[in-house]
Amino acid sequence: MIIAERKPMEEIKQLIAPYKKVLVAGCGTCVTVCWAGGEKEVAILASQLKLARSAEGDKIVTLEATVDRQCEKEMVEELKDKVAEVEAVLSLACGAGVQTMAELFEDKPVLPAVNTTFIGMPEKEGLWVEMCGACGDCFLDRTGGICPIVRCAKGLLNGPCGGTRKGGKCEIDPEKDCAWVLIYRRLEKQGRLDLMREYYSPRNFRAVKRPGKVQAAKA
Amino acid sequence: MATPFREILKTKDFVVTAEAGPGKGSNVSKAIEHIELLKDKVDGLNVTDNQSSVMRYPSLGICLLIKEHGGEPVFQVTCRDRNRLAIQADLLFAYSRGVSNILCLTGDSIDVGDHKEAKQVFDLDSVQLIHLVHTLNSGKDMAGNELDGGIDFCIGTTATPSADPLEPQLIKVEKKLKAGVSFIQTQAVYELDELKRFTEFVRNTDEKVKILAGVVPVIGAKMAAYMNENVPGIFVPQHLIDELAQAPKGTGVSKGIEIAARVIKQIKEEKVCDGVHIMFIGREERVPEILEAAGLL
Amino acid sequence: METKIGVFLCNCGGAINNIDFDAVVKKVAKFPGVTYVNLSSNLCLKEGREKMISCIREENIERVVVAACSPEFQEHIFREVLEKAGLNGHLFSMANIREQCSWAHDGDVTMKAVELVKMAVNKVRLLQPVEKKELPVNREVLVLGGGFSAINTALQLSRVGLRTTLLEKEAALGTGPEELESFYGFDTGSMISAVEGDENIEVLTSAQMMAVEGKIGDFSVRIKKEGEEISRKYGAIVLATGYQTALALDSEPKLRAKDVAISGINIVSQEQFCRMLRNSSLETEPKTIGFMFDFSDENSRFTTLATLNNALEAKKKWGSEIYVFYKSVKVDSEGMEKLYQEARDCGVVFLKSEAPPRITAENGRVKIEAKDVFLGEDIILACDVLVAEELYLPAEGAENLSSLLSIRRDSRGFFQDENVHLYPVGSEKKGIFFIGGCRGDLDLGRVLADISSVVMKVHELLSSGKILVAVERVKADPQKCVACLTCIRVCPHGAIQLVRVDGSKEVAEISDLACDACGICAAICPAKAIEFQGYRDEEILAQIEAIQEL
Amino acid sequence: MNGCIVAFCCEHSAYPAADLAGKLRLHYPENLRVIRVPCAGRVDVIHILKAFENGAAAVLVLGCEDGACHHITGNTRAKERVKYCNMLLKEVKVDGRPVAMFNLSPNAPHKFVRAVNEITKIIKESGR
Repeated sequence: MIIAERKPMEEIKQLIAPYKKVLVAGCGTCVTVCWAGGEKEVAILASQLKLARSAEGDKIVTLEATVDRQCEKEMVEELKDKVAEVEAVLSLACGAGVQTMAELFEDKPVLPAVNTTFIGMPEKEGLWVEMCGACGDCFLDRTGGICPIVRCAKGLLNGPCGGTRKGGKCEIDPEKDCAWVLIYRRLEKQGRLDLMREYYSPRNFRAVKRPGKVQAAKA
Repeated sequence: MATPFREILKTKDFVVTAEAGPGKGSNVSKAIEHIELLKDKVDGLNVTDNQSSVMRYPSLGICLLIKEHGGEPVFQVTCRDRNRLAIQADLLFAYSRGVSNILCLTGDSIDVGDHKEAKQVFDLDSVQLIHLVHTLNSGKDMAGNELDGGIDFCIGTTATPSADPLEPQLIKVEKKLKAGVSFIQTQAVYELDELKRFTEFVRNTDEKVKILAGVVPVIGAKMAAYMNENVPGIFVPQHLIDELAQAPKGTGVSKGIEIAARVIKQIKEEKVCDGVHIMFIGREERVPEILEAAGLL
Repeated sequence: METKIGVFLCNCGGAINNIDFDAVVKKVAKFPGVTYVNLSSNLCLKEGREKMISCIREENIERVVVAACSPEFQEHIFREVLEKAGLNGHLFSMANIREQCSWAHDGDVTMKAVELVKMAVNKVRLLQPVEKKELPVNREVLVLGGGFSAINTALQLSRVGLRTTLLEKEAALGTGPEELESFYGFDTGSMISAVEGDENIEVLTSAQMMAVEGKIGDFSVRIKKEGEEISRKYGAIVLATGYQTALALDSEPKLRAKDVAISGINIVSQEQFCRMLRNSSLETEPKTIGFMFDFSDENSRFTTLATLNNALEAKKKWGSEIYVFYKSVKVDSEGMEKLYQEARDCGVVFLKSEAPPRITAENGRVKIEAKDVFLGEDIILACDVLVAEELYLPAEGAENLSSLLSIRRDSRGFFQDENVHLYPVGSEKKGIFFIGGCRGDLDLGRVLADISSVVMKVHELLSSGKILVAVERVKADPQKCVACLTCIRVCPHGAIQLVRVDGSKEVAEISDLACDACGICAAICPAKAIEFQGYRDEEILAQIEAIQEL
Repeated sequence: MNGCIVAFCCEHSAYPAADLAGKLRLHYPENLRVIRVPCAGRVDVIHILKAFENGAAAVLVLGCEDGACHHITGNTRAKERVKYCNMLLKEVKVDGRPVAMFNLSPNAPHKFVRAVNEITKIIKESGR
């Protein structure tokens, strides 16, 4: 699932500084599940902006709306009238949502209010960790289901770097596990360490020709 | 002209190498001083490549200087800063100017350096880099095209004998040995039994490879604690830290040299491995003192 | 057409004297939607209530606000009034103008009273009706354990007409503390035969619970008995899994009570000593016996009781010399003071020492050394048998049980950590109860009281076979729910499950039976899909909007 | 602008405590407005922010004592949310208006009154 994190308030205030009337648009799917841009966060952000402006002796009118998925033209279409009423749109969706909205309403500035961070999963309630880098050439079958490309800080394919910390932690962050130590332990448990002993030649980093396109079979 | 490193590895029974760290700027006078000081005292001079991800004068530049001054350079190549095109080009350039020893490293991550927002490359990793050098040695580039004039490098790599857990590290070393390396310069080693365990492991995969134990003198208890925390792959054991703590104020450096020399002597006498690689970061001029204290001059 | 709101003010027979009710009536009449305002002085009495019912009918009022005393006091009475007048009892809100307005401030508080009524009116305007319904519940009860508390619970439950299943890990029932039988005057043997004779109780021995799903009134449990699995349905689950003991001996590693006897020198637990007392064919009766308690476990009431009991019986039966080492004698439960007096009268010697005595073996006998506080000297005593002090630990399967039922344990590993609202026998999940040892409560006297309170609660819940619940008072809207599982993880009562609604996607479903109406899920739901009737966001925000700056 | 203090009172502890304060005629400032909630855990961040939008001078969240919450985690969640709210307000430089959480039990009316007085003092000091 796509994980995102709300931008710091300082940045958002700069983004909408010139505008008096703004639509705060949320998205009901990924960013709702990771508490970044759902209906609840839309309400909180709108309220914060009103409080901020009134603290500066100024005013702002905020419209609030949340569509199911902001990366679908038909769903974003529903906001047509509200967008018409405002000077700018503050979108709390991931990058895909912001750009769908920007494409549909080209006459109005569409501004991102969250930073899309990674594809990940919840480690526990309220904490999400990166799991997949969408590299277009999945390697998980050779590492017992642990992806070294994003979970190893250097994306190495043939084993850990020399910098692993005591206890199998990553060179750059003592809190994070070294992916290759995790891979070693899992493959050892499965008795498939031969997979780790195998030499893997350099990756094809152009498996997905950016910007990527996927054409499903013509149903 | 110094004897090629490849010959030294075959003939000499205790090989000693040191490091000539490039500076941050185009003025190479200090580097030349270190080269002049060390070139005749050691068998090879490693030149680090943007060590701990800190931008410095390029490694290849210092290697050429060493060649000019009659020393034997070991060209260190990391996979952090260049993709496979740039690395192959640099290897051709290095070989064409007489640099023929290469140390293949993965390289520290950008986060530990001073350009923390740079994009890290890691198009290759250290094992893939070794395979690449062999490919070039065979006269072809990575894409399989014939080279007009190939190269013939003496290939070396690194390892961390005191890694915890050790097994994943040994699997990678095994891959490096299978890829084919002539020498290994290890990360700093402070516990001899860790070194013994490592050399024993390497021996039963490949007898010919020469192992040079990494020696990083520690010049004070505070410095040791700092290195344990921030320098990747360094684990100064507690008993050494305590020993350093007792050293009277101001004698930290000489205490560090004394400990380093003691370790080198032990390695030499007990023939634990085939030599040492001395890394005295920032104090290259004090390396001769270590050599002398260890009876290697 | 705006919903008709009726506001009933009450001056509580003059008890509210610093509010100008005429001004309040005038102002309240102007609130949007208010069609009827009435001032009375005895709204909660029969006469006031009847008048209210007739007003509601005549004025066909659709929402009611009562501005009077605290809802904690009278809310349920007024809800019944609405129901009698044909209105859904939920369409009602109160303004607390007595305790939290008139009595809380001196001077005239009319303005505050008006504002409190405005808040209540704003809220009542948005309220939606909530129906009540009786849901069928399974009337069977599962009792885990086979000891004293478990058997007693089963017997008492069957007496009130509820079928029980006794699930015991061991091969036989009755593994309770024998040494206390004589004191409490119960006989496990007769209880077990009563259980076997009772057709309301089904006994499953050497059986274990493998999995539990569902909620109060509808627990589905998988049980493994001798290899084959049975799945059953139950309305409530009672844990009476007891405790285990380990000898608290510093001189040796913590040995479990059972395996100490084989270690050559005669150190036994209270239970083993009790069996020695009963064993008529004992070859050598011990001449000198040592006891010890209250050194490693402060709440040693249970060990003290067992020691006094056993010491007295040994004195009478064998007339041997008995020395009891103690730090302090705690005789705070019923009948223990008398027992202590009786033991001292017939010659049991009590020796007080600060530090725990040193225990070593010396030519086959137990040597005990301690410093007596009153004599001020060291005492060295060699005796045939030492009954050592025991530490009380949670039963073996406690950890697995707590994860199966996903119920928390306290820092010592016992169930139910004295949360004042759940005390003494409840758990955070409705329909799951604990008794006796598994709660760390070892005083069997109190356990009897706990048993009756569990039986009463289970009877109240299940006996009629149905429970009256508010239907969908807290509901997750399947359209808006994105199944992010936050509510499921957050619900303290485990009342929410992921469920497939008419074959489409999976959404969260809140069970009306298990829901304890706290609203934590409604607050945290990122998609605003969960609505808690009576405390919806709109209803809370409407009250906030009614607050004007003074 | 002498705003009101909005107090979210939990049905199991704070609301009965407030009633008891009234019964014992323990007086406290009149600008307090109590909103009854089933548990302190029901109070959401948006309720607190909206209270400030409507001109509240301060917001109080009153829940059960630690470890004695009828719903086990209600009061701890409320504490987290109050901390998060203070952070949100600080972000928009509106930190003159405090949000505070107090724990009390149903038989502690004096704690209720002390909480109201304490927050009133804080408001006066920050010169609302």
